[in-house]
Amino acid sequence: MHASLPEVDSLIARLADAIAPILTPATAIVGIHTGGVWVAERLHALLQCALPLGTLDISFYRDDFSRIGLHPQVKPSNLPFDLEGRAILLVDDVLHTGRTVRAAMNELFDYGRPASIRLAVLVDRGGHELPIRPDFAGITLAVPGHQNINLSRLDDGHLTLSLA
Amino acid sequence: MAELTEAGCRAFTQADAPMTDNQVLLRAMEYASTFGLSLWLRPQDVSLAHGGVAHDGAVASRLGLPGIPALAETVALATILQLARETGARVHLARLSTSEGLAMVRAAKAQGLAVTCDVASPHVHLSENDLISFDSHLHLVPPLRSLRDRDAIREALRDGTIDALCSDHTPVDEDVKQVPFGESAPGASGVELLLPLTLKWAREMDVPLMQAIGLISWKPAQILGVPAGTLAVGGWADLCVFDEAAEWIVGPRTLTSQGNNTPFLNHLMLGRVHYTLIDGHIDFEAPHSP
Amino acid sequence: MNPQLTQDGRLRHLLTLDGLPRATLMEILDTAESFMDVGEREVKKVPLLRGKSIFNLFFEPSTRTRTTFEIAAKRLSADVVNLNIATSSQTKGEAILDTVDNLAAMHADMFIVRHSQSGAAHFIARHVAPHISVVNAGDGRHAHPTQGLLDMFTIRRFKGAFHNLTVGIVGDVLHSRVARSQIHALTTLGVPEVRVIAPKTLLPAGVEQMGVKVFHNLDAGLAGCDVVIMLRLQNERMKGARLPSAQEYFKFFGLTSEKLALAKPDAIVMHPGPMNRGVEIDSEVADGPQSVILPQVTYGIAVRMAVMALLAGGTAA
Amino acid sequence: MKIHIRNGRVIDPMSARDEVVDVYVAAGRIAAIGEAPADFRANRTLDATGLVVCPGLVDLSVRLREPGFEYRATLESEMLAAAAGGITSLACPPDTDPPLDEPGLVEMLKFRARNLLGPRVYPLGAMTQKLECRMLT
Repeated sequence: MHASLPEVDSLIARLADAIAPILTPATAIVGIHTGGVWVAERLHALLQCALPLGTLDISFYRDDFSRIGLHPQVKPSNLPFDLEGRAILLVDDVLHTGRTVRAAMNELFDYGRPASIRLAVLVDRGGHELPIRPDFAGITLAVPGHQNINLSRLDDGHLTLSLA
Repeated sequence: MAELTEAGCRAFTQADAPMTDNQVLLRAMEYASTFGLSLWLRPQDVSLAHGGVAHDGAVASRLGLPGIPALAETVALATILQLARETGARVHLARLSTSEGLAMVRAAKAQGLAVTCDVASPHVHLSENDLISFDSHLHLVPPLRSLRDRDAIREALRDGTIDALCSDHTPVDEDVKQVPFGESAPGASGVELLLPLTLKWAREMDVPLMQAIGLISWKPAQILGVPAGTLAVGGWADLCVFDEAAEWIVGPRTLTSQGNNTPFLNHLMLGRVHYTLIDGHIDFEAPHSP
Repeated sequence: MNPQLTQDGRLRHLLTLDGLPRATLMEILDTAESFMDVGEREVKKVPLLRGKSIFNLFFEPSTRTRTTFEIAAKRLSADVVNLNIATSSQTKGEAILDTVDNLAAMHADMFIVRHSQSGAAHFIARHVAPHISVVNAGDGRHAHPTQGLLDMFTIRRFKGAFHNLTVGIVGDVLHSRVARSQIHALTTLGVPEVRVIAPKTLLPAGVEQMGVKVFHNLDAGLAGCDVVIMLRLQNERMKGARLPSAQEYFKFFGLTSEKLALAKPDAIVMHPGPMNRGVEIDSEVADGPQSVILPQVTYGIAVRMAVMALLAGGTAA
Repeated sequence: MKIHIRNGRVIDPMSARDEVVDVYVAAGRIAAIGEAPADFRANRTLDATGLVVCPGLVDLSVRLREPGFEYRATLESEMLAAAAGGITSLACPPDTDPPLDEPGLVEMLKFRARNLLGPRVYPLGAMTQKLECRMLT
């Protein structure tokens, strides 16, 4: 049914258009490693944000840590701005169960107390397990539970979605 | 000593208690030789061995275990041999462990000194290398030494420098072994392993069965000065009937001793006793015997 | 078989650095790197070990080491219980194993063990239930693996790599578990020249077999060193006829600015602490520009967090 | 008690004997090796086919833990263990509690051992009183 998945660039452009009205110069964009950072980088450029891009690695906050252990390549989180009282736009590639977003919000609060967090995702694939919904979604798809939808980046920087 | 001899003592020894005073040792030799008695001495210089729990070599260094140098044996041995020469005392050297010590005994025997010596059966097979897991069952007296020492023991058994093999059986409760290596009580249970460990050495060294059995029968009987260890018509009916090929695994269920403290726990042994006759009576009969 | 690794090569206990593969050491150092920034956050905490119980079992007192483990465990959100057994049940004759069994019954997930006997951590590790990990926080003269790792972390931070270094370890190697752990780590990580520099009375038998070069002269030993590690000299060593006096030791083996000048100009100076100023190291050097002794302490927390995180991961209680 | 040990490989190092032959035991002594003595009627015949028949073993150091360490092992169990190991004579070191430094202690141990199954027990005497290396015994 998803024989041809939508083209990523147009999804990101659509997202940027939706986000633009709520953006202020004090809003910080934060991408979640790894795919969320790729999407956030594009949005950051398209929306010409004043603040530098933030990145989060949520490995230390995963709720399945005691089952699967530590991810072998944890990247340090990088939030080059003060979080206190700030509006945050959190960006991820695919929203599925909501657990990654939950972990990311926990981590954000360990750096400070933001005024607000909004969530933007490239794809909302359904299958939510937590009361977490995107404020902005590039596309909403009903992907069966046994399937995975993945964002990958080619050597030339081109982003593509695939179903497995 | 003379009174104890009348009560039935065959020889005199400090066992593993320290020999702290060479003057006392000299007097003991003089006194023993007055009555023609034997002294069994385990050579270990108390100050050089002080505080040690393992052979002072590369393995103990790596594991951080306080060491007992080979010198503790050879320095004490030199003293004992010299005192024995001077006093003419009959000396049996117990539980030798070092290559150098065996060389000294070999030389002393060649010079005509009437000394005998033994080693304990675990030292024929194990070395400091086995300590790597800190298993307190390997905490023995004297300590397990280097592979070179172990190989010298195996050779000295073959060439006759070593007169007898013994078990140095020391059964202890598990709770004195269930502590870190350095705090554990030394010693291993061994009466039931003496025969299979001797057979193992003989197989590995290609030594005839007859020579191997000699090391645990008539030769120790001579050191002890008893008419045992041989099969002569009219002599004591003390016999051992064993299957040299029987396989068994060392463990609490296969050992009769209350001491399960052996470094050979779970090892496969070849050779098992079927019957032991003492004074013409079957004192032991294995459940699996025909 | 290495009792520290699971069948699929994951860290099961941390007892010694002897025999751990290079990849495992690098994994710990890399993980520690990612924990470095946690200490700089407003909430110096990540929820990784939430709900886990970590027991500091100190059969030999050491406030310093115990505190760094405690901070590391708390930054991982674990519950930490400190037991100074040297002054409690052990003196009443309660066996180690009884203590361990009792704590295991209280649903411990990890034991941090310090003991005066070499091999004590191995002994405890052999007896714990499969879900419990043991970290050796120093056993006798044998090993102090987290100290060895934090020293490697420090060296990597200041020197970048290991393959081109000359490292000199100066002092009481004989009694030092720290030195043993450092030697194993340095040789495993590919340091081409590890030196031990000490009088013969402070070197263990056959120390060369651990892959080090032996020096009995400080000047010769320091020449060309990139890293100089000073070991603590315990006062009681003066009583055992190993050294005539602290003054004489300092004169021949103490690190002063003049001696340090013999090493490479950019050499760093390390010390596992606590220091005996004026015995093994001059204050001028300890507080000088080449000293990295305080960073060592800071890094110790990230390294211990890494070890605990790697041990606890994948061992569902 | 007359025992016939049949068809074993008899090895006696002292007399350099190594042959498959029968052994006859009577009244605590070896009655014959090879041909049965006249009128020998065995109470018990042991089939030693494929087995080695050798002198009982002599062990120069066996701690029986008596007196003093009975909680570690009892004389009875360790005597039996020695017999299970083929040992028929053993020397027992004096590092007991108290050490074997008085005739009474030695006699007591010998008496206790005599009444149990197991090897002949030969106590070694302490060279010095209490093994303290000060006063001779």
